[in-house]
Amino acid sequence: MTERVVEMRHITKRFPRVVANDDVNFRVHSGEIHALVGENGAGKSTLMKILYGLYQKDGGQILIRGKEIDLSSPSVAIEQGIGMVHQHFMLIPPFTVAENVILGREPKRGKIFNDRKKATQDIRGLSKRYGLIIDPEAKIQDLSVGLQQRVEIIKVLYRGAEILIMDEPTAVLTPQEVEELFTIMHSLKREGKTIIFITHKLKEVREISDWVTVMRDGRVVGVVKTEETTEEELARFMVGREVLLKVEKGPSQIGEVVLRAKDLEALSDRGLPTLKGVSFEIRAGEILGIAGVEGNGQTELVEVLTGLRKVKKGRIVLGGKEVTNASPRMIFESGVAHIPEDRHKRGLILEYSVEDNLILGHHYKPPVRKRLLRLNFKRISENARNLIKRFDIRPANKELLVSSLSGGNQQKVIVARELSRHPWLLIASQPTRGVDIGAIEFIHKKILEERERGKAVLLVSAELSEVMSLSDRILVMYEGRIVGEVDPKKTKEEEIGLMMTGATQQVASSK
Amino acid sequence: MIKREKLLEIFTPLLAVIAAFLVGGIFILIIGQNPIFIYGKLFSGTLGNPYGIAQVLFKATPLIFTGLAVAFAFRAGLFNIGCEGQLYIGSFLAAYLGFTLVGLPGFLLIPLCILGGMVGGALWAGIPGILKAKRGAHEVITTIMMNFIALALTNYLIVRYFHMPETVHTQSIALVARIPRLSTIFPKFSGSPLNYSFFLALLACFIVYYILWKTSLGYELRAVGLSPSASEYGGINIPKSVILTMAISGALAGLVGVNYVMGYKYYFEQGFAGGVGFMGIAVALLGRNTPIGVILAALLFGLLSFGGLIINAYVPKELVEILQAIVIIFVIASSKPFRDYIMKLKKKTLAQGIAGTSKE
Amino acid sequence: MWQTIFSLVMVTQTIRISIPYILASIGGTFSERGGVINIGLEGMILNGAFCAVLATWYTGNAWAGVIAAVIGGALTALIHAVVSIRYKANQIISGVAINLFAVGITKFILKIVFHSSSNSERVAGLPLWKIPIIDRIPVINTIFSTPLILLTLGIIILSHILIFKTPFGLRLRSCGEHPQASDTLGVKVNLMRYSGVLISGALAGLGGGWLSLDQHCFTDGMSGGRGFIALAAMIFGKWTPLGATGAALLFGFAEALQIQLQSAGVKIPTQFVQMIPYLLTLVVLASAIGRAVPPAADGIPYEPSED
Amino acid sequence: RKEEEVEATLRVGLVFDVGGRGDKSFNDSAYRGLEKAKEDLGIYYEYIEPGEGSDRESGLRMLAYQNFDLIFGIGFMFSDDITHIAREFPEKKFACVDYTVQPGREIPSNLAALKFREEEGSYLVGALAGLLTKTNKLGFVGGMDIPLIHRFESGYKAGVRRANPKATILVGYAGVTGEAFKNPAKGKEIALSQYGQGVDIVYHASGSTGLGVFEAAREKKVLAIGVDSDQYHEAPGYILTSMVKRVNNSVYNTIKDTIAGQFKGGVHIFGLKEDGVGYVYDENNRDLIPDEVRKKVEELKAQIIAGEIEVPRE
Ligand SMILES: Nc1ncnc2c1ncn2[C@@H]1O[C@H](COP(=O)(O)OP(=O)(O)OP(=O)(O)O)[C@@H](O)[C@H]1O
Ligand SMILES: Nc1ncnc2c1ncn2[C@@H]1O[C@H](COP(=O)(O)OP(=O)(O)OP(=O)(O)O)[C@@H](O)[C@H]1O
Ligand SMILES: [Mg+2]
Ligand SMILES: [Mg+2]
Repeated sequence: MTERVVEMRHITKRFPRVVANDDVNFRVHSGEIHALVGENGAGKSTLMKILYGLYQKDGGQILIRGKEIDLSSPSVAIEQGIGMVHQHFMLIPPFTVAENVILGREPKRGKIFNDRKKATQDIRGLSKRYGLIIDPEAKIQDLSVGLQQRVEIIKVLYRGAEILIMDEPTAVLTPQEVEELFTIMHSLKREGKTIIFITHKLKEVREISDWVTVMRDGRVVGVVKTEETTEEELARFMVGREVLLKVEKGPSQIGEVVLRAKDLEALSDRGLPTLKGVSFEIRAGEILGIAGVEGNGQTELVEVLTGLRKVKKGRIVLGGKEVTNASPRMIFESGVAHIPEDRHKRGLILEYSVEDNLILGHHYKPPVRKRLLRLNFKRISENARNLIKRFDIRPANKELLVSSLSGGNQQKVIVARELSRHPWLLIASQPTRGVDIGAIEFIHKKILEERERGKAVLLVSAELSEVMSLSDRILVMYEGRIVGEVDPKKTKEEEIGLMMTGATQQVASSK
Repeated sequence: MIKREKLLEIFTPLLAVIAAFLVGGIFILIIGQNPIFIYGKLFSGTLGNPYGIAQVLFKATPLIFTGLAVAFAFRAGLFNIGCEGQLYIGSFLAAYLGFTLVGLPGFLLIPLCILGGMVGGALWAGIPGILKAKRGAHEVITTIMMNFIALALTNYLIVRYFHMPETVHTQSIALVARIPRLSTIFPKFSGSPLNYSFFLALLACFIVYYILWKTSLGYELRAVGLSPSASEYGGINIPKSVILTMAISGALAGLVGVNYVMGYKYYFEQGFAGGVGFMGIAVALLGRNTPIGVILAALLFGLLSFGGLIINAYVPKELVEILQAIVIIFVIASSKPFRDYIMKLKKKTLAQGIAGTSKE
Repeated sequence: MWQTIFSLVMVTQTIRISIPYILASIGGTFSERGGVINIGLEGMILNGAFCAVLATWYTGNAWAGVIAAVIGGALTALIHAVVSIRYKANQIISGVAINLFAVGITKFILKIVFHSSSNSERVAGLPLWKIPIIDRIPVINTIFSTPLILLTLGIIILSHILIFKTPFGLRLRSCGEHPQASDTLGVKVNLMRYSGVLISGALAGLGGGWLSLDQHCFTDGMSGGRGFIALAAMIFGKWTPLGATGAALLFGFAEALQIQLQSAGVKIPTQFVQMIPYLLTLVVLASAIGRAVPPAADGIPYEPSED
Repeated sequence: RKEEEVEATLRVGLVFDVGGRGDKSFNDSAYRGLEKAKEDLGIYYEYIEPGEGSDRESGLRMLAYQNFDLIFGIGFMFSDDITHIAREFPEKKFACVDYTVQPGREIPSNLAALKFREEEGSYLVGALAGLLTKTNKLGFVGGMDIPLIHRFESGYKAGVRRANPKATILVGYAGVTGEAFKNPAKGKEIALSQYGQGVDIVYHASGSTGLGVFEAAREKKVLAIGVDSDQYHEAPGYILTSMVKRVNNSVYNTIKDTIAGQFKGGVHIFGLKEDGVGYVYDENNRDLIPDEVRKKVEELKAQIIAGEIEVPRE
């Protein structure tokens, strides 16, 4: 029988607004791949950050290889052979791979200087042993997300970790890269490493893990052996009720072309071409889904369409009006609403109240504004009261800072504001990212309502199942191009998944 | 609990100020004086008689303008370190209009001169604004550089063209352009140059409050200050609001000239401001970047500044500069322990079980 | 005229004027590479200058002054460090307060010790080293005969090595770019930031020591805005010691040029000549070369984890 | 403290110029006058060092409110304020060093305007430098670029030209703000640059900045000329002479006159004639100045006193 390498007992962790871990017991045995699953905010990352010494527990005990350890800082964890690949990469973009890897544990030459040569050699050695091919001299900012993740893993191995914590490592990978990652994980396991693997994708749990711990609301609600369970059972565990993720979609009337994009080309923030000639149309009454692995130009496409990024080439015509490189305000004036992918960065002013956030974008014109630039406060609170009720925003207090709302309710604020504009075209980007199941259902319902009212919707999501269930038509994006158009009713997820990796190209059939 | 937070927020700076005075007391002891005696002098000399009060208000007036300028820019996410330069250019322009347009009647000339001060400041602040908006040059450095350039430029104008013989000031502005002193209606204030620009300063505070919190423009500027990317998403033109913010901030700084040129000396004098622009940064911060706070902080600094003169006979007046620095340091350093304390309170209430129900 | 402008005198003068700029801007580089903005360089220069004179006055030995300058600058920086690292206060405001504090405290003690509001007594200075052959080579002889210039030369090279070739530098830079990442690798972010700020104070203080020891006296407010120029040099030099040195030399040259133009009787009014360094900075900041990217986490207090 | 105040023959208040006590030139000269008056005449005094602009007026007013009998303002920047305050407090006496007379402004009878002809003293040290230069190159270092300092410059230049038409004069100003009077590092660099170009004597009118000029002179082992006070002791052996402006005497004499009840308002001019300005010639620098040179300079002095030479002020 294998050793119990990690044992966390009665762990409690409180944050000012929530109890993130509530009397959690969690144990892992050596040499296993142990999946940790649960909804957003269930407390998975918190638990792992405690194990890595980043957070300090408010109560409980941690035993590593049977010995109680006070994990007061990551250094202690590293000493104990624990390594962590974070959900948000902890890499320093302007540094090289080698610099990132050796940071904090630099090989020295003459007791003073960094020994670059040795660092490079060490990394090459690790690369070879685990199949993690990488150029040690490359700068992080020039690497793809998948390669960056490799660096994270090498960082951990370089420190001699025996226990690897991987927080949602697959969320940002292409299916291809996921496969590569799994191969690496298998080879790590063969070398005797223990892996704790956090994911939202139950398929992956099935594929790679030996054991599963399920968390809900800060508590552990189940520990099961992977081969003795099913995806359905895990889902039930996670949510606490039977889940029906099927969306009820009514019929709709396809109408005029609302938006026409032609040969769009644009550069990324770093000045590299990311849109390489994208063309499509959206008609009234349809939901056009854009599927693709993140980082293939979807973000830039949405920004270009909403005026947040300039195009190098191409044209955008909205309801017969040219809006190429128009300002966000002009595009909004032409009847476009936008649910942005990053609600913290774009969608909300976190230090503004709910009611103030509910006027962002139409704060400058009547009826919100009166004469002499004066704001119409009566109107603003009326608007807030209305939307809070209609969109069930909780708590129903318009004066709260929006930052104090839960992610799901923050997203509802954005959806409420954008839909209250009565747009012709709704551009929804990752509309349900990081929100709980209740809110997901609600937002899906609202998007479908727009479609039934004869509005056009452009839906961009990394969640293939979301795109599949909502869209009338799906465009697949890969490396800044549209590589195919499919009918979700007639296509299997696997097929689209394959297209997302660029494996198959399909000529857009509808044109 | 909300109440306790509010109370704490008011009392923390107050405690910091008191603590700063205690530390200042140590300096007084070091030079062998009695802190109680010195502080007694300081307060009785400033607040103990009408003239002292008037002097404190007079000293506070320019600080309100510059503090307001810094606070306004800060609210919109910009750091205006260049008030000093802006106020010189603004004041010069105000004076220039005042002594060239001598034929005009007062009801025209006074507003024109005030406008001149604002325009001068706005132009000088607008340059860093444009450099930031168009070229991404950091305003902290550019405004500092603009200070040096403003000093050199006004010196050039004075020394080469506009100075009265043997002096470093311009000729006087027209009689009708002069702003009356308050001592004309409150004889008790006589001797103090306190003038109506003090009310202009209060009015400016109100207008800034109004713009920031009551208008769509203020909504936009504050939004840019809090989150440029969300503001861009919300259709706000960021470059435009950066330039506008700097211009308004500079215009506020330029109003210092109204107090000095139109209300006190009646001419522009090289180097008259003596660091009022830099002090504005401290005033703004101490006032938590709110107009009311700026007024209170300006009064405190005005008190210290005039008080320095009063205790000059007993202790080096630099004690006051040290005191001001300590006040700033204590006030900014105390906000973190204050936040921590609030967090702890919240966590404690959570632990007591009230929390379980509040989740989502 | 051009002959005098580009003479050897100009070269040595440029070097001499640049010394405080070089030291303070390298200091700023250390601080900001670690993620702490340092507007307080000006005050650290001033305090360094004063401590140098004070220590030299009491000991009679200028080397004691040099050490005191370093310590004085570092202690001033410690205030900035505690306020902005420990208490996570606004770093720009803290710097402004530091500058104010330095003006006040130096004058305060000046009055107590030297009974003067403007100058200290004259103190000993550092000896000039005479090295036989080198002594005859112009420019080089100035460098090698002036101990602090030589020291500065060493500091430039050492700083470059320290920042770019050693574990310390790697860690320091990582804290200025992405302190969370550093923290997860066991790098003590606060420790690194403290060291960065303290080094910046020590170097700025040394720059002040050069100012006052070269004059053999302290004069009220003798830093005269040099800290701000150093800040600009640091940015212009893209937060690298060598770059900062280059920029500092450029500003020094602009000033030396300004002195030369004045005495050459050039018809440009002094005021405009005086503006040259500042205008140059503006032009640089607005132009393509000036668009350097600061360390990503520069000026952002690091909140270790949860709270 | 109170006791000496009560027993004092006269209570004198004084407000310094920027730089304040200890500047080793202008302000210190005024301070010496005060000290001497205290010793010789038994006065009581207090002084104030103003910070920013409006402190000058407040300082004067504060002293006027308290029971001081005679109040000094040191520096031309006081001219306006002291005129107003003298009018406000007609029972008190005031005196202002470097008072600026403005057309159309009457000087109150209780205000003594003490004016110096710096250009005359500068003329003489200029002549001295012109006669003694071996390189025919001379330097001038000014503090802030303002009319008052221009006066030193123009007197100096005129003196040099008169004594040595072949000499060229290099001029440098330290800056354009008040800081320019306290930037010795800049002063040293300007002087070094001038010495580097062959200048062998530099005259400065730049407050503390001049201390840097002296350092340069020491380093280059050449000569400099001090200003306001006798600055010999700042760099013994390297100070050719100093253009002294006897502020101390004017302060002392004003106090003395007041005690004697002979205070006189209005303009008092201190030029060479009144021995208000001059150059230092004593045991310290006697060896540096040959007798025939001294004789020539004295001749010029006599000519100025006689009104035969008009020294330019701008
Ligand atoms: N996380 C896990 N990884 C691997 N095996 C596990 C894990 N959890 C339980 N098991 C297996 O289940 C069996 C019992 O597990 P374990 O010893 O952790 O529970 P336990 O005996 O109930 O412990 P305790 O008595 O301390 O509560 C063992 O054979 C162990 O290998
Ligand atoms: N630093 C923090 N401060 C305050 N609250 C926090 C902090 N970190 C996490 N939380 C809160 O603790 C709860 C658990 O968060 P955690 O990140 O552990 O969830 P998770 O299970 O990893 O979710 P996800 O699937 O979205 O990654 C959430 O309600 C979250 O908002
Ligand atoms: Mg997640
Ligand atoms: Mg997580």
